[in-house]
Amino acid sequence: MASEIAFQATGIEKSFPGVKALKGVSLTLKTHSIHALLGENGAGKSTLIKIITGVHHPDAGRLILEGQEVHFASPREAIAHRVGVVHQERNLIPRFSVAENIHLEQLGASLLKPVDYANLNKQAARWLEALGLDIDPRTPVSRLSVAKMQLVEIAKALSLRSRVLLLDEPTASLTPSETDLLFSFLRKLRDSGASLLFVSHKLEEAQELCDSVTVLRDGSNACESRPMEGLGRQDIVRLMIGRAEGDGGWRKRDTPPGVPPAIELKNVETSLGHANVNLHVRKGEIVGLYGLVGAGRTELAKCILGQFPLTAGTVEIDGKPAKIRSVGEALHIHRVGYVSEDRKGEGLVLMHSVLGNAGITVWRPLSALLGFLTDRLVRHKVTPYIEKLEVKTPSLAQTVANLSGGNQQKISVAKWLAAGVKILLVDEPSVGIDIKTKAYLHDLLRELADNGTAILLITSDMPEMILLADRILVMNDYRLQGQLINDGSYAGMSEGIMNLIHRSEAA
Amino acid sequence: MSYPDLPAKGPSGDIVGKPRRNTAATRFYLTNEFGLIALIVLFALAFQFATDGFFSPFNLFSLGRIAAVNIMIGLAMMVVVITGGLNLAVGAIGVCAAMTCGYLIEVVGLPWPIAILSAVALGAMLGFINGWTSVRTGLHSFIITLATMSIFFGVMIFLTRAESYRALPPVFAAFGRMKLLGIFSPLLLVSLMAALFLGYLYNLTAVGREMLAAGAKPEAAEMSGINVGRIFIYCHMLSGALAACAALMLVARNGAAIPSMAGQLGQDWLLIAFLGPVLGGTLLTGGKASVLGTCLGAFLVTMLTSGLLLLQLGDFWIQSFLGLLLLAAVLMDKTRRTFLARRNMA
Amino acid sequence: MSNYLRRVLAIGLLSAVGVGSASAAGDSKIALVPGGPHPYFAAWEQAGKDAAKDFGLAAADYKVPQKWELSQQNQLLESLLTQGYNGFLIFPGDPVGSVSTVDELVSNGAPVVGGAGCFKDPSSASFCLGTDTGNSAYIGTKELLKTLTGTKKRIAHFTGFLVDPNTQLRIDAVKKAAEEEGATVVQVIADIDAPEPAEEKINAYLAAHANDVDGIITSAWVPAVVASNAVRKIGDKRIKMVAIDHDEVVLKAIKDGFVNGTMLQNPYGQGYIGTFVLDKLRSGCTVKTDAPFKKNALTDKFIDSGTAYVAADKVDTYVDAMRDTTKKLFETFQATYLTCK
Amino acid sequence: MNGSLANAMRSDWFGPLLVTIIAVVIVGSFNPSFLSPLNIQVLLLAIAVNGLIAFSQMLIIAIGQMNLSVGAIGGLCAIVFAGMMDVWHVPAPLAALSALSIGVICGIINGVLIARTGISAFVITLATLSVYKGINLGITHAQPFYNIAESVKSVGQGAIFGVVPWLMLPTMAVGLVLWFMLNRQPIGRFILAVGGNQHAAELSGISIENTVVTAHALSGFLAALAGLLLVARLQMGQPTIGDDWLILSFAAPVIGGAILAGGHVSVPATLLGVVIVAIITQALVLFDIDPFLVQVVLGAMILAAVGANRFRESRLSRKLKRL
Repeated sequence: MASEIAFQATGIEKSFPGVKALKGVSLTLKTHSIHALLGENGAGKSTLIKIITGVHHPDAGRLILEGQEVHFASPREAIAHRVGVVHQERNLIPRFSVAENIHLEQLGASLLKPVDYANLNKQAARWLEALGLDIDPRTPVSRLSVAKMQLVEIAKALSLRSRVLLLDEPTASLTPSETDLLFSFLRKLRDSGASLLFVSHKLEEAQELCDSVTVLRDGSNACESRPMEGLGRQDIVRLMIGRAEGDGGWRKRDTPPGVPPAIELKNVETSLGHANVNLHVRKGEIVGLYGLVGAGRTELAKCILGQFPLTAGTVEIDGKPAKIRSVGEALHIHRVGYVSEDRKGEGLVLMHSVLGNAGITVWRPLSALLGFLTDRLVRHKVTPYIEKLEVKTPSLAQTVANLSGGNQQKISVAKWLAAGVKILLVDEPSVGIDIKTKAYLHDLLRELADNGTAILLITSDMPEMILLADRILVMNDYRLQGQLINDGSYAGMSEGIMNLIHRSEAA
Repeated sequence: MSYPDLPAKGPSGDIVGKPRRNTAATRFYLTNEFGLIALIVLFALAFQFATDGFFSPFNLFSLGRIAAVNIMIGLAMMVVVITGGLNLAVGAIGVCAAMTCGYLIEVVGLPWPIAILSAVALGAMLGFINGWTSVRTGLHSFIITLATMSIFFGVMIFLTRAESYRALPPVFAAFGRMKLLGIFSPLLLVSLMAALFLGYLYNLTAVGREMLAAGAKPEAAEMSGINVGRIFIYCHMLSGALAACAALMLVARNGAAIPSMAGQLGQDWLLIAFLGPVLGGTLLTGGKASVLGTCLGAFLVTMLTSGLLLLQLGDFWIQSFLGLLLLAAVLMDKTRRTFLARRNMA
Repeated sequence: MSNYLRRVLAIGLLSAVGVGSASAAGDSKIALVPGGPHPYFAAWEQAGKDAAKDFGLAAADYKVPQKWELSQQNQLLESLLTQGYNGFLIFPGDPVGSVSTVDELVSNGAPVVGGAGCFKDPSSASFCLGTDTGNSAYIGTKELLKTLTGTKKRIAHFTGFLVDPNTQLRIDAVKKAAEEEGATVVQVIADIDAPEPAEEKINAYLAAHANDVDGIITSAWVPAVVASNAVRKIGDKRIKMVAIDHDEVVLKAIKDGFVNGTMLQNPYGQGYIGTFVLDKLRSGCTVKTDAPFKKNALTDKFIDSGTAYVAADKVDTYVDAMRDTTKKLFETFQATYLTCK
Repeated sequence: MNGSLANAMRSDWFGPLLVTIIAVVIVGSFNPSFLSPLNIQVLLLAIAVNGLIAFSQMLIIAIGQMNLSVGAIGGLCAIVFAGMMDVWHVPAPLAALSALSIGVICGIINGVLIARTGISAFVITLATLSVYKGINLGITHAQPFYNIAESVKSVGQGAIFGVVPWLMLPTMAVGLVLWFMLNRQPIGRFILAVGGNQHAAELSGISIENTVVTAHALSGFLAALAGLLLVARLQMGQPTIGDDWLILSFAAPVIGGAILAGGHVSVPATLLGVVIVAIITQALVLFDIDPFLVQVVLGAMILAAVGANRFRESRLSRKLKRL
C-alpha cells in the first residue's frame, strides 16, 4: 500500500474582522490514509476546512493538490478538482429527493438537458447501499431523521469520487451502530486509495479510525501530521488544550431516600405515542434517560413541557398534580427548565446578543410596573452565571451566532440557571462541544444537583451518561424498558443498558 | 471573569443588535442609521444647491408634515415585520379607524378625545383579528392580511357608502396646519412620541424584548418560556393601533375623514410602509428592528420625492428619477459599508 | 386623435378671442394639476400653453402627480407653491380631502379653481368649472333610455372606484333617471378603473347576462372603453350603450354604430378658461357674489364647462360644438362672474 | 385508502383542485350560464393573462425572493409593444420580440443588482418598479396607444372552437415548459435548490448569481408576455396595464401552496390558484353582489380557499411526524 502525498496546505493564514482565525497552519494528507484534524472549538478547524474547499480564501499560504498549487475561487472549483466535503451544518435541500441531493453537483453539466431521474435513483441507490442505508432514493430529504440526513450528506460527498474527502463531525448525530457502519465504509474507501480528513470531538473515534493526526490550538499547529500510533488519549488532550485533562470521573452521589420527588410522571400517555411512562426525579438527583436516537426521549421532555398534550396519566411537581400547557407555565409557575438538544433551532436566538439570550427567561419576573426593564437589571441578574460558566465572549453585546459551539451551549444552560429552576431537563448537553467545555458542564450539572436541583439528563453519549447519572432509565420505542442504578463502571453499565434495549426489541 | 468595556454603559440597546454611540465609534459608522443620516445630509445639500426654496420655511413645513405621516405608517409596518410577518392591511385598518373617528364625532356626537381613543382601539382590534387568525390557522400573515385588507376596506366602504365625515371640531384642522417655530408641524411630534414609545418598548420592557426574540426565532422563544402566539397577536394589535394613529394624523392634515385617504383597499400606504423599515435596516425575516432607522428611512424617501418635485425634472419621468435615486442611495450605502468593513480588517 | 382635438380647439379659440384682455398680470404662474396621470386631462396641457401665450402669463404649466393618490397630489401642490406658482386649476384628488390643501394654497395668496370636478363646500376655491358628474350620468341615462324601444328597460351601469364620492353621485343619478322612465338598473359594476379587472368583469357579466340586459350606461373612462370593445365583440347591436368621454375607441364604436352615444366633457375649455380666470383673480378681480352659479351635489358655485350628448350624427363635428360652447362661455365669463377694477 | 389517492392528496394541487371543483359546481348549479361556452371563454381569457402574471412571481418566490416590479415590467413592455406598432408602424412580430427582449433585460437588471450587491430583492425591485413605471409614463404621458396591428387584435378576440381563446395557448405552453423546467431540468432544480437552502446550493457548486439572474430574466420575460397578451385582449396599449398585478401575483402562488421563504412552488397549483381567483371574481359579478360588498366577499372567499387547503394540510401533517 504505497502512500503518497495527496494534498498539502502550508502556512495558511486567515483573518476575519477582529479575529485572526488561522496563523500559519500546515497540514499534509496522504493517500491510503485517514487523517484526524483535532482541536477545541474555535481552534480554527472549520475555517481551515472552508479554505481547503474554496468557501473562504486564505490571506497567505499555499494549497497543493497532487504536487500542483491550486486556488479555489468557489466550492464549485474545489469540487471540480475532486475535493469533497461533508460540512458540519445541514447542507441538503429539504424538498429534494435523496438521489437528487446526492447528485446535485453533477446536474450542472448542461442546464437544459432533462434530468434522468431513473438513472439518478439507480446511482444513488448504489451509494446508499454501500453505506448500508435502507432508504428509497426518491424520498424527500425532509422526511428523514437527522441521522439519516447526515448519512445522505456523506453519500453525497462520496458520489463525487473525491480524491480528498473532508468530514467535519460526521458522527455527531449518529447512533453507535450507524457510526460503526460508517467507519467500516471509510476504511474501505481508505484502502481503495482515497485521502480522508476526519474532524471529530470524540477522541475515541479519532483514535480508533485515523492513522495520522494534526492538532490545532488557537489557530496554530499544536502538532502537524504525525502518526496516530504511539499517541495516547492524554497526549492528544494535552496537545489540544495545552494541559492535562482534569479529573472529571464518576462520583457516587447519594440522595437520602426520604427526599420527596421533585417531579413525578404517573402512567403518562401522550399524543405522540408514549405509553405507561412512570418516572420520578428527586431533589438533588441526576436521573439519566438513555435511548437511541428516535426512542422518544426528547418527545417526552416536550410533552412534560406542554408542547404536546398528555392523553392519560399525571405529571406531579412537588407532589401536586400540575397541568403544564406551555414552556412559559413550566418556567414561571413550576420552575421547570429545558436545555434543548437543538441549540441553533430551539436553544438560542442566534442573531441576538449574549445578554438577550441569557436573560430571556428572567425578563418577565424582573420586569416592574408596565413591564419596565433595563439592561442593567438583566445584566445584574445574568452576569454571575455567565461568569460562573466562564463564557468566552468579548462582551455581553456580542451576537451569539459569532461564538463557538461550546460557549453557545454554556449560554443556553446559563439562562435556566439565571431563572433559578428547580427541575432541569437537559437534552444532549455536549453535542458539538469540546472536551474542556464538556468536562466543565459535567461539573456544573453535578454541582447543581448537589445544591438541590432535580436533573433529568437525556443523552445518547453513553460515557457521558455513565459519568453523570445516579440512576439510568432506558427508553425504547416510546416506552421505559427499565432502570439501572449507576455504579460508574463503563463495561457493566453499558452492557446493562444495551441488554434492556435489545430485550425490548426481541420481545 | 469580567467584561471591562461593559459596566460603564447605559442601556445599550444591544439586544436589538443596534450599537449606540457609546459603543465603539466604528461600529456606529457601520450602522444603517449612520448611513441614512449621511445620505439625508448629502441629498439635502444637493437639493439646496440645485433648487430654489428647498430650505424655505414652507417647504420644510410641508416636508415635515408628509414625513410625519410616512414615519408613522412605516412604524406600523415595522412592528409586524419584526415578527417575520407582514401587515398588508395597514392602509385598510387606518381608513377604518379614521372613518370610525369621523362617525363618532359627526353622527354619534362624542367628544373628540373619546372618538380618537375609540379609533385607535378599533385599529388595535382589527390588528387583533389579523394576529389571532394568523396565529390560530398557522397561515402566513401575508395571505391573512391580504384577505382582511379586502374585508376591512369593503365593510368600511359598505357602511359609509364612501361618504366623508368633515364636520370635525376645528382643533383637528388647526392641528394639521399649526406651525411650530414657523417650520415644524406638530404632527412630527406625534410621530416622535410614537418612535420614543417603540424605542422604550423594545429596549426597556419585557414585552418588547419578547417580541424581538419571538420574531428572531419563534421556536427558541417558545422553548424559553415565551408565549409566542400571544406576542405575535400583540405585535399585530400594535400595528393596527399605529396605523390608526397615522390615519388620524391624515385626518388632521386633510381636515376630514375620507374613505380615499389611503387609496383603493388602502394600497397607497404599502410602498412607503415597507420602504421606511427596510431602508432603516429592519429585516423582513424578523427579529431585528430599528426604530430610528425606520424614521430616517421614511424621512429620506419623503425628502427625495420633495426634492425631485422641486427640481422639476420632466413631469412624467419623475417616478423614474425617484427609482434611480433610491437605487443610488442603497448602492452608496452598500459601498460605504463594504469599504468600512474592509478597512476595519486591515 | 387627441392631439388633433387639441389643435382644433386651440385654433378655434384663437380665432374667436383674438388677443384681448390687456389687464393680465405678467407674474402669474398658473399650475394645472389633475388628480393623477389620465388621458382625460391631456387637453389641459395645450390649453394652459395657449392661454399663457394669449394672455401674456409668466407660465401656465400642466403638472401631473406621479400616481392617482391624494397624498401625491397634495405633495405636488405644496411643492408647486414653493416653486412660486401662484394660481391653481385643480381636479380634486378627493372632493372633501383636498379642501384643506386648497385652503392652505389660498391662504398663501394663490387662488384656486376646481377644474373638471368640484371641491365640496365649504372650501376656499373660487368656484368650480367642470362637469356635473351626477348630472352627466343622469342625462346619459335619459339618452340611453330614449333609444330603448321595448317594454322592458333593463340597464347595467359600469363605473369607477367606489372610494371616489363622485361614483356614488353617478350611481344615484343613474338610478334616479331610470326610475323616472320606468326602467330598472339590473346591475352596477364598480371599482373597475383599471383595464384588467374592467375587462374581466364586464366580459364575464355580458357572457352570462347579455340576454338579461337591454342597455349599458358607463360613467368612467376605462369602463367606457372596455364596454365599447365588449359590445363590438358581441356585434348584434341589440344592446344599446351610452359611454362617457372622448376615448378613440369609444368614438370609433359610435361611428360604427355599436355604441349609441357618449357624454362629452370639455377639458380644453376648462383648462383655457380656468387659466384665464386665475390670472384675472390674481390681478384684482373678484368673483361676484351674485353670479348665476349653478348648484350640484358638491358645491353651490358650479359653472358648467359644457357637457353634451354626442351620437353618431355629431361625432365628427362635436369639436365644433364644444368650441362654440367654450367660446360662448368665454365671451361672457368676465362680465357674468367677475368684478374687475 | 389506496396509495395513489393518498399520494394525490398529499400533492399541492389537490386542495386547490378540490376548491376549484366545488366552486364550479356551486356557481354552475346556481347560475347555469356560468358554464356557457361564452362564459368559459371569458374565464379562460382572464386565466390566460393572470396565469402568466402568477408564474412570473412564482419563479421569484421559488428562489425565496420577491419581485415587486412584475407589474411595472409588464406595463412597460405592453406600451413598448403597442407603441412600436402605433408610432413606428413596426410589424407585430418584430414589436413583440422587442418588447419581450425589454422584459428580459428589465429582469436581468433586477437579477444582477440583487445578486451582485446582496441588497434585498424587496428594495431593489421596489426601486426598479419606480424606474420602469416612470419610463412608461415618460413615454406615454398617460395616453394609450390605439393603432395596434389588426392581426394582434384578431388574436386577442379569437377562440378555438369558440371556447378556448388563442391567448390561452402561450399560457399553456409556458405552464408546460415551466413545469418541465422546475421538475426535470437542472436549471429549474437549481432555482428551487437556491430557494430551498442557498448555502447548501452554493456548497454544491451551484452558481447563486447565475441562478438568481436567470430566475429574474425569466420572470421579466413572463411579465412581458402577460403585458403583450393584455394588449391583444384590450385591443390597445394602456399605460395603466400592470398597476394592480402585484396582489394577484402573490395570491395565486400562495393559494397554490407556495412557500414565501422559497424552495417550493407548484406550477399546476399556482394555475389553479389563478382559476380560483378568476371564478370568485366572476361569481361576484354573476350573482350581482352589491358593489359595495364585493371586496368583503372577495376577501372572505380567498380566506376560505386558503383555509380549506390549510385544513387539509394540517390533517395530513398530523399523520406524518413533525420534521
